[in-house]
Amino acid sequence: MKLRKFALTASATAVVLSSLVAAPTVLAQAKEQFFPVLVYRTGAYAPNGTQWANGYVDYLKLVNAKGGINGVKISFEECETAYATDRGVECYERLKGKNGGATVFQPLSTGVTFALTEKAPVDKIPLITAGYGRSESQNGAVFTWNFPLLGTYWVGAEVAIQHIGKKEGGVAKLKGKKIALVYHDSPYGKEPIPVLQELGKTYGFEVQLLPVAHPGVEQKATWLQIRQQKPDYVLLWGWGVMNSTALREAQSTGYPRDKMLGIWWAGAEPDVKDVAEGAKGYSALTLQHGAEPNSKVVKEVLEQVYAKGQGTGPKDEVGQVLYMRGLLSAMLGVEGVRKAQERYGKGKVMTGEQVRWGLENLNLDQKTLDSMGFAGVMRPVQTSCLDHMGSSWVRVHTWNGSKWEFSSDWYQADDKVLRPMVMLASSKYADEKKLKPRTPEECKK
Amino acid sequence: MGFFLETLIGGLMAGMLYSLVALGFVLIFKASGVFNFAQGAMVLFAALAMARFAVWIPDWLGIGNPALANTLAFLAAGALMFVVAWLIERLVLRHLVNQEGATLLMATLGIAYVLEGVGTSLFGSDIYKIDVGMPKEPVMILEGSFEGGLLINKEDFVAALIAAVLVGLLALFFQKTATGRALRAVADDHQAAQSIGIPLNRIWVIVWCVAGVVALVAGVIWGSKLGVQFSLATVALRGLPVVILGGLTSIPGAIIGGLIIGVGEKLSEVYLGPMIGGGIEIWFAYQLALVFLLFRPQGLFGEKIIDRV
Amino acid sequence: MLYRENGQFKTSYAADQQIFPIAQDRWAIVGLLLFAFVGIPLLVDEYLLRAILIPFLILSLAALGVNILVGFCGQITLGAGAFMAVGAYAAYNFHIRIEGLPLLLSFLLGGLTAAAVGIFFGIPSLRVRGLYLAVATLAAQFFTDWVFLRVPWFTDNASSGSVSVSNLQVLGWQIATPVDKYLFCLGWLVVFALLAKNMTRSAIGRQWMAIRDMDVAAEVIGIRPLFAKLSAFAVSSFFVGTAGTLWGFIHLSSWEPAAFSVDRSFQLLFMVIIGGLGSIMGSFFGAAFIVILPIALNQFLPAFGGLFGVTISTAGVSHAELIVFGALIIFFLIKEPHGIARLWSTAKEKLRLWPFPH
Amino acid sequence: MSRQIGEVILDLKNVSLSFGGVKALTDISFDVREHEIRAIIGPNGAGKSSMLNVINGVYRPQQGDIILRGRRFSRMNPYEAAKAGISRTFQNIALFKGMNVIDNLMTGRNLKIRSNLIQQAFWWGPARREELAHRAKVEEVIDFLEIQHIRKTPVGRLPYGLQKRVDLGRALAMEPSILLLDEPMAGMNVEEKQDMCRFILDVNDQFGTTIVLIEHDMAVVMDISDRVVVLDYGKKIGDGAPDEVRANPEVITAYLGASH
Repeated sequence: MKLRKFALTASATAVVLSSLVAAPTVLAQAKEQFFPVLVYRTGAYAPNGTQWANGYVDYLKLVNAKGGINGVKISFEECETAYATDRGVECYERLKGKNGGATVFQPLSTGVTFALTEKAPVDKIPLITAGYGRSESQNGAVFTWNFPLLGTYWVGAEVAIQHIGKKEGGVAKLKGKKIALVYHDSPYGKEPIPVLQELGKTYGFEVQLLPVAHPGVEQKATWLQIRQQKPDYVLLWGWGVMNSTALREAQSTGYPRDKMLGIWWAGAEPDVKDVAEGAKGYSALTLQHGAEPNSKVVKEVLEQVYAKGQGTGPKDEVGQVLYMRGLLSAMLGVEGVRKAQERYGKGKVMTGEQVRWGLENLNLDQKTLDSMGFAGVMRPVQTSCLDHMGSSWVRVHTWNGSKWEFSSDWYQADDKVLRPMVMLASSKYADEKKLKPRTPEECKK
Repeated sequence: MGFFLETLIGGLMAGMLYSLVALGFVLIFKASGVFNFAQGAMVLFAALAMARFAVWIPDWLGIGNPALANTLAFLAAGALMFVVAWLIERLVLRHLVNQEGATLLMATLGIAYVLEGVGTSLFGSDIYKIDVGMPKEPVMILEGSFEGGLLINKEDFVAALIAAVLVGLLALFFQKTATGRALRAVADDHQAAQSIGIPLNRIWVIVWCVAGVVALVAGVIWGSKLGVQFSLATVALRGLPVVILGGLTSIPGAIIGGLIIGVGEKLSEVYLGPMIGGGIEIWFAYQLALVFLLFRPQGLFGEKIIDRV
Repeated sequence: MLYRENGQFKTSYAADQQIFPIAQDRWAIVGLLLFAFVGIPLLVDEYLLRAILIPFLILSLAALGVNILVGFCGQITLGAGAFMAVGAYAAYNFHIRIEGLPLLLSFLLGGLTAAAVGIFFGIPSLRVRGLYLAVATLAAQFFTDWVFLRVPWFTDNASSGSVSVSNLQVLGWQIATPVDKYLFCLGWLVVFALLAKNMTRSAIGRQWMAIRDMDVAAEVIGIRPLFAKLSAFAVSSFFVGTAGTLWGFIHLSSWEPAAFSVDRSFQLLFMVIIGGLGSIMGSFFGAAFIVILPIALNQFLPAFGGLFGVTISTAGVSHAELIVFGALIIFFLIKEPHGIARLWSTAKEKLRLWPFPH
Repeated sequence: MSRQIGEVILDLKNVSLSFGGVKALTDISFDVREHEIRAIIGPNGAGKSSMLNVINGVYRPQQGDIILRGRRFSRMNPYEAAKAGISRTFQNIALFKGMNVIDNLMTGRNLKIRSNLIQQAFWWGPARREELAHRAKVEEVIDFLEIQHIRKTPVGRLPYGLQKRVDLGRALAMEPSILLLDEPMAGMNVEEKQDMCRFILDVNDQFGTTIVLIEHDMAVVMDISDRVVVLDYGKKIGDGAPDEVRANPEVITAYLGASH
């Protein structure tokens, strides 16, 4: 009997287990570059996550519509993380080996990024975290697989202070001012704090920290405090419903919206559209791009993807801020592959390790970008083995009650301020993990 | 002083909304002994329905008048909540009569998941707007008495008023109508109520319907304040300390408890928060409830439990 | 026909008090353990290990802890996630602050800290019970969420509030590959499951069950509710706490308080309800069910939709997951309130009599 | 009977108990002698169960003293009572429904267990030895009550009469010196009642256990008890040997009188 029972149990287990892994691997042999897509289309952060995911997937579809990356078609698969770290890790594990191996992961969650930072080096899969993730991972010598392309939270914080300084008529005028940071109480929200405190010491302004608990729908007390303390500016570092709630509370406590400045994750349509007039005058940083419905790449997406009925999301959201962020993120990944092909063979499927080389040697100049349809959307990016960020251009846009409009010139983060902090934090990380940073020689390999 | 009053008023108004959520808990617990964890999901579901119907109904019927559209949407959402209540009784509760409290609690957690799933599949998981014309801008009063005046949030004020009216209506319903009396009888003793011919199943449907309407009103108010999206379901967690404080079986308890929790958490966040890092209001509400519990295990107005051997 | 206890006469009380009094069961368990320790590492790929088996093992341990409190002692908790967090963060602090402290010891100290905190938050159980207690435990949940976010000392002043560990070594054994991690968790779980079983079949377990079934009568017999309840809280929190350390150190290796949120607490409670309250075996069933269900749905639903030519979007799958999950919970509560463990033992009863129906 | 009735071991003095203003017991005094069978009778609501609950500390009287073997307690608590050797059964059977018969009886041995939690967790040394020793003891009780065939049955599945017997068994497993029985024969048929009577007398006879008994069945009470206390509306209206009580006019009007 024991045998039979055992056999039964074992075979039943085997069926369940194999069905969990098996199915799609069969298709893997085709010559396709596999892009896993970690998304969150449900849960508290879905309104924001969905737009990003749509942009990401649409761009991959666009590349395929245009013939792939030098003829290599892209395959992709979505996995729902619900913005939860453990589910993100499960998705990562599930997708990393699929369809011939994942090209690059973009988790769109700082928490998941922290967890994957430990795993990516083992699996040799690069991690692109455009505009989020660990700020010190800019240092490619230590964080060899992380790519916080286009900007980190520290860049955001530094530029935010630059912008406020400019509005005040010079950073010297910041002395004695009070700047409140209303932030999402998570690694994401805490990232800017060290930079703000550092700058506060330098310029002599006071930083007031006001954490908001997940998911951010309860902010009455926070805004009462703001009303009491009357900070000169409020930096909003929220995500999802926290942003619109903050704006509503600002409206109902009468805090002037034009004294509020959001990070680029707090400056998209879902954050303001329902507050509409109430959010008028509110500004947010941009990760270079804003809402770009008129850009060439968006037109291409509409023509080549949506016109054929293959669009991922609603057509009228194409070109919105977070959509563009997703699209740009996908583009960066694709360009990493393209660059890698230059070295390892055009028209071939690249491994994660090869793509890392591509991402480390990314050099998108304005001409290339313009030709890809990104004219006016973004500025050149050039990465290196030691600089995994590539550029730190930031603009500010302002909500006029019905749409976002750019309201500032280009800023660039002050490397003199950030570089030492990045080096310090990354070397602390290297010490903890007993990592030996890469030397310039190793980079050349 | 002005600021203290502002905080106090803000807390009272937030508390009134908590009472509204707590009321949903109390209604159902009183009549059926079910601790309804799905109350938050019901709020979400109702608000989603309301928000979407307010857009769909004008499309279907070609109605231009927003007030009329809102009214119709409210009625449609209300009807939908009745259906939900009926289904819950039919498919779930009927089969769990006389089970332990813990089992019923788990069942409502299951209901919560189903409602969240069905709600977001039917109505979408984007962020939606309920615009019932709530005033958004604040007003200042007593500017002569306090420096800077007292800022009153009109939206909160209106919301608190609506909540207060609803609470009043429910109290009347329970005291004055035959159905209300039957509900109270059921609450006091299931078997006795059944033996004098009160149909338990119907009573349960009614009480879940009432809770559905309460959820709808809460959903409209919160949805209009915050936008309708997934996080609305978490308002249930804000209502829990309230019922614990007020007592699971007491309607006045839900009201007073809501006010105490509302004021307590706002004052603590504003005055205590900055000293210890902020963001304390959620756990403070729970700790406050817990401290009360240690002195009065049945809550402020709950019925005393005596062990019989 | 082979599953019979005929002829296996017990000649001593010791033999009668074994964990598996039926010989076939003993053999099955030996086989299962062999398979788990030897077979699985040889057969199974990395994804299964990392995404399913390791979480399953760790959550089983946590579910075991929750079951001790809820299933055996009858004290409902909605704050299990909090004790996982306490375990994980306490172990983290022992690990980084005491140079050269063996990892195993950090883990155990993490568990002990969780036990101490568990006792503290168990105090209300002496005054309140049932639903009131359930809500009281939520206080622990939200409080620990806050503490680990807000008090930088606990996270070694990490600016982001996220902590990470690496280079784990136990007695010279480097725990790096998924197989290492799996074996470590498995070993840990086997030991602790045995301890749990022993406790539940000796005096302390009977005290817990007595308190659960009829607390007044228990007191009359000379069981002190204070000791019984608080010891259940302590043991439960210890188990849950060490599960938390494993979850943080072994599974995630980098975590933030959100890893132990109230959702986790609910999840653990579901595990014991679905698996079977008051059953050691049930904790495993429940954990397996809850770990595998969403992943399986995730994989099957699109394929299933494909059969009918329907593409089910990612969002659709997640919504369906919620619905199926909720519906299954309700289904279990209605059809089998004692969980999968009861189904299992009914099946075994049937098997014992098979092929004769009575 | 061979047993020898001894000194007073339990003495209640002027006990009063009320619940939120409702008086359950008013100024009640009586004593219990070693080895005797002492019955408490009275109509429904007379306060009989409350009396037992006061003796073993489930209820705390507002006034009065309990003197147990010369020690004065103004209020008992159940744990102290159990340690002092008082055990009891319950009117509405308070067995542990989730456990089988053996485990229910084993809980009765709880106070005698010396090993600690850690030892039990490892099933090691003293814990294991103790477990076996107590199991042997419990088996004696099982034999005594003739319930061998149901040892491993969950008590929830047992018929009422057997549950009552297991309830008694759990109390006996404590090896009490004083046994409080709350309506041990309520709801039983004649045969079951006879069995139960036999067990009570045997316990009293073989182990010398003092028994305090509440019972409705007058015939049984008058048959087996040595002395009887009569309560009515929380007051004591009679006390003495069965025959004396039977002759007490106040008792006849209040209690026996009620039956005609």
